[in-house]
Amino acid sequence: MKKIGVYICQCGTNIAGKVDVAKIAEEIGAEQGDVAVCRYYKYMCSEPGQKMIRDDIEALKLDHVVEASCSPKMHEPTFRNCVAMAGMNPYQFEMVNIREHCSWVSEDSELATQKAKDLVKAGISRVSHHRPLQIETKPVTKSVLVVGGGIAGITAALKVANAGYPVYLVEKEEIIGGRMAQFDKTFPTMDCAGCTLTPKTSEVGRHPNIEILTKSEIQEVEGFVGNFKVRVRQQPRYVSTEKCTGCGDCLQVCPVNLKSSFEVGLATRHPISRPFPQAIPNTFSIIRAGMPPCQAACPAGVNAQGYMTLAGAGKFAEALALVRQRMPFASACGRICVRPCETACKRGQIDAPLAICQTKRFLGDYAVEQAMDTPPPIPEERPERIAIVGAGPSGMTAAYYLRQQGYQVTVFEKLPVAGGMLAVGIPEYRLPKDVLGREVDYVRQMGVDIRLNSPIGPGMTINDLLTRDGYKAVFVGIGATQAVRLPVPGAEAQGVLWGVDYLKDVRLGGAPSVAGKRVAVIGGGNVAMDVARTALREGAAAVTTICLEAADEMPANAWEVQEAEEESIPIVHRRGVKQVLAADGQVTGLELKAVSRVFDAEGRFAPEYLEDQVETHDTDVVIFAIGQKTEVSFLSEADGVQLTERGLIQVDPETLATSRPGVFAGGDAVLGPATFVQAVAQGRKAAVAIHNFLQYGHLRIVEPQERAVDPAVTEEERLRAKPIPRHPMPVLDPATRKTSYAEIELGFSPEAATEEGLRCLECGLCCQCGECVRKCGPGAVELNQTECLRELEVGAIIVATGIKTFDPKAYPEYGFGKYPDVITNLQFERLCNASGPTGGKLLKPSDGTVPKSIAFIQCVGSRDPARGLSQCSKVCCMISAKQLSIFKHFNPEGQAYVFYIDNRAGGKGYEEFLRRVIEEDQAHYIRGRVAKVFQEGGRLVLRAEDSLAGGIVEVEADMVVLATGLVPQDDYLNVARALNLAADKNGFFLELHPKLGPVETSLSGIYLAGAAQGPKDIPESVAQGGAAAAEVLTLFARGQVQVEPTIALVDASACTGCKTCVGLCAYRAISFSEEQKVAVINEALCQGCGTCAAACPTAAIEVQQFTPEQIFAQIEGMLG
Amino acid sequence: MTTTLEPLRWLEEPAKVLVEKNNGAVRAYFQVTVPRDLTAMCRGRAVEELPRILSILSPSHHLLAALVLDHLGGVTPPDLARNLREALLHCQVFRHHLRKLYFLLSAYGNPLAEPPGPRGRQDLSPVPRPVLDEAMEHLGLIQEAATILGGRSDHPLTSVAGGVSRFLKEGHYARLAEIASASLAYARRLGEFFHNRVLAGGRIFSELSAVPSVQLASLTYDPAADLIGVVDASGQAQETFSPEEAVEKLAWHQETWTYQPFLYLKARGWQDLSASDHAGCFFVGPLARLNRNREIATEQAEAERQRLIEALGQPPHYGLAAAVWMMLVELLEAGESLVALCTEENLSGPEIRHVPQAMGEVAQAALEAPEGLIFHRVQVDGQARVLNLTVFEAASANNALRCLLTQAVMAEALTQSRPFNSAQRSLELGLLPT
Amino acid sequence: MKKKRLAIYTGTGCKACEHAILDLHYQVNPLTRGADLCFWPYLLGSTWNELEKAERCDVAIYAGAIRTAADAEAAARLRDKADLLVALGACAAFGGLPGLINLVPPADRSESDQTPDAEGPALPEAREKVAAVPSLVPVDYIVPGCPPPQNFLWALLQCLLGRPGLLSRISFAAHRLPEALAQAATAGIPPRRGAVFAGERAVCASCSRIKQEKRFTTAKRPQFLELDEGLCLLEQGLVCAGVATREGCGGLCTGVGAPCRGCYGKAENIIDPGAKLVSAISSTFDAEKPDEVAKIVGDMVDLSGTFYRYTLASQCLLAAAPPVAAESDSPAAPEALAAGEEA
Amino acid sequence: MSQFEPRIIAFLCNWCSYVAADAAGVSRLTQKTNTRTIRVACSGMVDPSYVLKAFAKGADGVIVAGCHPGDCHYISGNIKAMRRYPLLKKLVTELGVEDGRFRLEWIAASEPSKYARVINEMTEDVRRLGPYRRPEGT
Repeated sequence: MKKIGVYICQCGTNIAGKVDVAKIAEEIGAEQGDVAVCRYYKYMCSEPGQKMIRDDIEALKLDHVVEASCSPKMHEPTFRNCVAMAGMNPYQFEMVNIREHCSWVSEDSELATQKAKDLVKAGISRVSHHRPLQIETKPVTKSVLVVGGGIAGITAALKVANAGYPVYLVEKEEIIGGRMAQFDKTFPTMDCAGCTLTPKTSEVGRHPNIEILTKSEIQEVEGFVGNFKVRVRQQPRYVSTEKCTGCGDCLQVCPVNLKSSFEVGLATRHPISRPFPQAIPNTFSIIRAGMPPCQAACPAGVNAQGYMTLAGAGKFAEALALVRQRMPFASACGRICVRPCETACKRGQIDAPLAICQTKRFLGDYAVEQAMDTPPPIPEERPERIAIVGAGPSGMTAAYYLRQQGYQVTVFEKLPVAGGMLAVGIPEYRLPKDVLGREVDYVRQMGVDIRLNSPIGPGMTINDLLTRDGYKAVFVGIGATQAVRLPVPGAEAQGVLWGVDYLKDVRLGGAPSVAGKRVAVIGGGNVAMDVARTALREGAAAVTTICLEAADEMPANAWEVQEAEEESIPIVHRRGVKQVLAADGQVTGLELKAVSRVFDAEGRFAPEYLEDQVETHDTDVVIFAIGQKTEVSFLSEADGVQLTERGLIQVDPETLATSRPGVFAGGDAVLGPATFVQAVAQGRKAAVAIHNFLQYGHLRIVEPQERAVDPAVTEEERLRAKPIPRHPMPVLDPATRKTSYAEIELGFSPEAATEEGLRCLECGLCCQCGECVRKCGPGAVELNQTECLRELEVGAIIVATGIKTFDPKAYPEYGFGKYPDVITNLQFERLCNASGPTGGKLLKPSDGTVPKSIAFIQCVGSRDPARGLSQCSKVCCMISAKQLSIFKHFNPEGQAYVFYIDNRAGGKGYEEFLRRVIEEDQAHYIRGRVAKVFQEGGRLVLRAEDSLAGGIVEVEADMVVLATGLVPQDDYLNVARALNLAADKNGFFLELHPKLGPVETSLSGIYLAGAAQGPKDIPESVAQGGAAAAEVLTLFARGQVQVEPTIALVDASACTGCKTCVGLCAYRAISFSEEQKVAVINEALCQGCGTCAAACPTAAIEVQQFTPEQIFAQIEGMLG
Repeated sequence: MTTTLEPLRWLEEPAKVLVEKNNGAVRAYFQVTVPRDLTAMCRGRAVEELPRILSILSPSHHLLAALVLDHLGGVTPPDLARNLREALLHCQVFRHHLRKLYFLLSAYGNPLAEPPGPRGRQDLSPVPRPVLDEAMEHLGLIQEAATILGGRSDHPLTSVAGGVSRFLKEGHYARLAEIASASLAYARRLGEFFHNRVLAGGRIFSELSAVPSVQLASLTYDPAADLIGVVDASGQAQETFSPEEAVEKLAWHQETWTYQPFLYLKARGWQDLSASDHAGCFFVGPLARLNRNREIATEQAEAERQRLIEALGQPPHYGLAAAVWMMLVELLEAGESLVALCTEENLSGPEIRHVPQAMGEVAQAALEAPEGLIFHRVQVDGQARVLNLTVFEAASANNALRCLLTQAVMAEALTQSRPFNSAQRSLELGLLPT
Repeated sequence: MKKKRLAIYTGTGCKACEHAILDLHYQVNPLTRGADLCFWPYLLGSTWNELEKAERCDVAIYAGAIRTAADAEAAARLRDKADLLVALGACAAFGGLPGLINLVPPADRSESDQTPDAEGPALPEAREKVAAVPSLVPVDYIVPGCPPPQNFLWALLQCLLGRPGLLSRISFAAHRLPEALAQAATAGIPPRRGAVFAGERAVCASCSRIKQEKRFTTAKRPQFLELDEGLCLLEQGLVCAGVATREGCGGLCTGVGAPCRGCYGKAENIIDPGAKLVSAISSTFDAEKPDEVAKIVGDMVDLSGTFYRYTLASQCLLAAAPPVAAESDSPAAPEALAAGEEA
Repeated sequence: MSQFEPRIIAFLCNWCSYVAADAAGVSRLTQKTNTRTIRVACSGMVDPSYVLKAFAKGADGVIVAGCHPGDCHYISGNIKAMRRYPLLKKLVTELGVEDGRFRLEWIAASEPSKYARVINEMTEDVRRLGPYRRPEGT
């Protein structure tokens, strides 16, 4: 038998005025049942009222209490405490709302009384099913994470830190201060924002309890109030905050200029910079978007953006040095590279890609011309001797970088010349002997011992080198020097030659003469082109190239083909050789068959022929240039180097280490016929690996991959693109060149190179050219920094991510972005800010003169659901008023207009301020929306409708300021997702209660501060920051969190493991135990929403205080 | 004045018999006391649910309803599925007949009583207890087989549109084969027992043949030809018609005094039961199948049928003895067919079902169930919900027979001036095969 | 020890439940060793008069639904005559399939169009609605299922007839008994009045199919669905009542690929199977917008006939007759039968 | 009291609709007296059993009200309610509950007037339909 006490409040006349409280109390009191006592009183919430309840509980040993009065939202806590004080479990109490839901909204008092009674009876029958619930407690981690370093976040951080608790301040930008740091003066007091903010920021900067994480964003949050685990992704600053002295020397050398977002595009900045002198952290930092496409595309990873930018700045030596960090042979590469960098170059999407390759060539050649191309001294000599097999690109590259490390390097080359395929595979008109010679000499000068005519093989095997001759490591960098010979019928006839072999013979002498003969070259690759053009120069009467591919299918580079054709070498497409026709052992011609396809559906090389479509082609010489292969027969058993089934050397792709410890291989030896730049890439890779191998014994190369930038051109970059066309490469005219081996391409002038450099879009922002590194005295710049993940353990989180301003481009009729003098009010702040672009002088962006008249357009984006936001952005009215008076301060004679809808000046001293502006500064406030802003005679004209005076007004102004609305940060959704925060339809985070919980969120332990919760002015943001801090400190002071007992519980005996609930929980609080085959609820995560309970088909889940039996009882109670 | 005979043993439908006697004439009513309610139960249901719902009539209706779904979906089940369904049907025949025979025997030896049993019947039984127990055990076995094949023996589950819902599992094949051969062996044993103890004459046989018989046309279904055939009382084969025509050929008649409707041949019209000629009425079941006088595929069963014909002469046969004997024949047939069918080759295969692409509007099918010819016709709406349903089940088909039989038995009792309730036993026996 | 007197009767419904009892007999022949079959019309032709005249019987088993006045009377008689009344099978316990006609107004139920000539004896009056036994007379035990499975029948007789020996040859391996029943059965004593001879949880608990996090994308119809051998039927888009249906069958239907239709009645703690099925299935709809939801719902047919296939007459809050309370001396009965409904 | 006074059970979510109802009270938006409100944590907590229970116990109408989609205090509880409603509606309709007796509404804390409007409108609808008679099983 329950003992229930029922108490009905008259609430003065609020309830009694409509509801016959006495009658209800009487009737209910009269009923038999669990009700032990039923009283009513004028004000139950008053002390006497509460005392009445407490006394009854003690006197009558009540076990449940029903209170019928106002909304539980109002007084539930009050009465819960009340009954608790009397020793009753607060959850055995039920509150019935007969005021808001009944007396206040009913007309007929009889019906109202009936309704009230039903509600009370419902409460009674519900409460009798209430069970005592115990509140659990968990300890609290006493540190806080503040997301956002604006004024709100700063305030909160300082308050918590001053209370002695550690604070992590996470800021997306490189400095803290947020919007306020951009402001000039603040309304209504007109004191300088900087002067009020900077003391705060610097206090944060030096506060022992605050750690600032700049350029950081929260990634993921686990846990619950008092026990959060937060993962934060931090982008590198590239400048050590410890070492940087803030001297600013770097600014003098940085070649890159970008629009400054801090200056809202009104000024440029260098990637390395400090937005303003008082910024916190007070050190410089570098912004980098990621690895630019050119560098990402280059197999050797040459920093093209870097050296192009340096070239643009005329710093050729530095540029060359930068090239050589990853490409020792600038001149050679600049001549023969296949240029993946240029294919990737974003500028190609605008007009034409930068002439990266030719600029590189220029850098190499220029150094030589200036006779300033001597290798730098080797920092420290190392004793280890290293053998390199093959003086080709990869071998020489390996030698170059190993030597740089101070190793004693010997290169073994079987040919009489160094340079491998560069020397014997590439015709001179493309890569002159002396150019290559210079590259080789450079390596020699570094102290590399290059031994020509020294083949590896019997007598000097790799094994010998390691075991006998004391080499610590060997790199095999041999090339694919052997021409592939197809078994074509008749190929044995006199006059059949083979591509690369022919080229080699020509270079080394001893090639069969083709003078006066008709030559047919078979093949569509670069080698075929080279062979054809070489044959031409060797005096052939006529040269024809015959290839399987159609013009657009040819593997040869377009420019190679073009040059060949310019030299009047006809190219026969889509023909294959059926057989070589010969008369008494001498070639007479070719029988050709038509090609039906070259590549199959997957794009693999798989030619098919129309055997019946045959034609003959008369010729005296046939040169097959259909590929080349690597010759590895020099390897011996003892070497212990394993091969792949393709007959190439097998290596670990990461380190290029072969099966024989200490032996490495790269280039064609590993890849088969590969490009020059690939070979170089592998040579360097091997060098690093060998260094690691010799120094640390391990072979892993740890080179963190930088993320690549978005390949699409951004608006920003289009603006950055300087209007310079790509420089064409001057070339010899075909007539003259086809007779000689003179180099065809003549190279860039310094001016051309510089201009090419200037064309760079700086896709990666910082180009890592290293200028600042060289300049920085304390050596603070660390370009090798990489992004890192931090995991923070905190007890509470304050979200103060702030806002950004509405983009007025949505209102094209205002001409923002079209007319330079149409600016946003945030830009205006910068224009009159002492540390701003104009040094504090209010000047027109267009011509830098002082504006005589100025017009403000209010509510740009605000209060316009159609095109902007439905909300009022709250601060714009006052901002314009403030800026107006600033303008007046600069130009007392000036005319100022404000086009407004309403003037909203709610706030201490705001209205007075506004009046003062209107009256003293004689501003013209015109009520009405501006329809159009247009230019007339060099002045801006605003046309609007004056909705007070009526009629259309037109106003001339030198400068138009758009009072843009406030919108959430672009990435507010990421934050919401990471924290499970709810946001309203405008994207502002949802507070717990619009009145009573303005800084709390539905997630306990996560609080809001500042404009992230809704448009605010500074005082409000500060107040909220304080309030949020107070919430946090309250939590910390308690030291433990009470886990609300109104959560869902699983009755394991009824759960059937159907997994219906698992996917439903928005808090991921439900997991499935494979052992017991039942659902398990993490009580700490559960918020008690009851979705799972409602869904559970066996009613195995119940939410405390909302159990079915309680609800059913309530239903039965109210339906009598 | 009216005598009420209830309950009647062994009847699936709740029924009682009312006998009115006034001035020398007797009028006996076989009254089914519960409405059929089938349409009310099924209208609006998803059509694919019919096999599970209609199985409350008898397990065979599960198979028939599935057949209708095949037709509605325009698919023929793969061989494997057809074999599984056929095997299940044989199990049902075996189970149905064996139970009836068990009931018959139990009339001569109380299966439950440890003497003295209820109703104080002395167990002077010509049917010793072990015979009954063996029957029980084999009912158990055949049920197990039916459960393997149908998922459940009484309300099977597995037949679905286009086939069967699941493959047999390893081990099932062996067990089925085992049960099949055991069942066949038992069928033979039971046959012998009947020949020696029942049909050979003596108390049981005389009592069986004493039960009056009714001359009626009979209705059977020939799956091979997909034709329903009528054989008239004289044993002459009359017209045949396809299941499509069934609803035109057959019609309902409803009497006020019984909930069970009467099926009759529309062409011949409905004659009042008290009338002398019942050309429009017919019956279904084992005896009907016997009178169709068609050879049975399996040899032992055929041999037994020949013995039957030798003993009782050429069809038409009427009366209890023939009906009981025919159940024996079909028991053998079922046993043999099961033995032939229950091999791993027959009951395993690659596909178990052909999934229909769409459902038609209307479909029907007929089936020779153990209790006799049954027929479904269903019409569905756009969402394949049941709009109209026509179900001819044995109880309605045999309703006329049952009533006439009741009338005959009671009339005879009157002539022999025995009290009606003393005639109840022979009525129960008479109704047993229907 | 005197044999307990046992009465068995079927009202409206097929004879499957009585066959189930015969099944017991098939396996071993000891039913009579345990019980004195004092009333079994189907097999023995026992008459009501015999029942009246004879002494009280200990246990009466009522199978089948209550469709006619005669059925109702029979139920009442058995209740009077027997100490313990058992509702056997879905029809007796919940109204079963016959209960589906309650959705159809009596006028629309008749199957033959012709108007019969009035002659001959009167028909026993049919009730307007089919009812479950507990809604007319208090019932002591329920054995659900259509038909009820062997092991629970055995357990029942074992408990009520008090002859532990009976169980010797029955294995519970197939689907185990709940603890309480197992104890009562082995001890041969009646369990708590109102006990349900079935499992305690829902079918899913014994269904062998693989369950994953549920996502109900589209409602499928079995005839068009290429069934996945192992996966949960609900997750394949078939409406399956197993989630909210009392276990005990061992997942028989789902095991052979037929969705559960709830012949064991609603799971222990819930008050209306339909409501819970709605909730469980729709909560996992793979839809975020009303029109997506509407699409899925549109593809579902005959909710009432599917969610309440066997329970419309007793467990559907909007269509059912609530159980009657038993006389106060068997307090357990009403709660258990109400299963929370009147709690 | 001549005219029929229906009894309507209103399940209000604690964060939006219940607040709206309070606000309606604060701003004295007169309503018909026929609702009996039950406060639930979230519309996603309303088990269809509650709705059926209410009708079974003689309610003439049931309304479930929660936060607008997207505004749910529990992130997506109301989406679950939104998923359940059509299926439940379909079921109760099959069981003879006329259209208009069962509604799902999104009422934000900021929409007291909408709350009052919906309540009054629904009361009149149900009044027109008359008392809900549960088809008696016995």
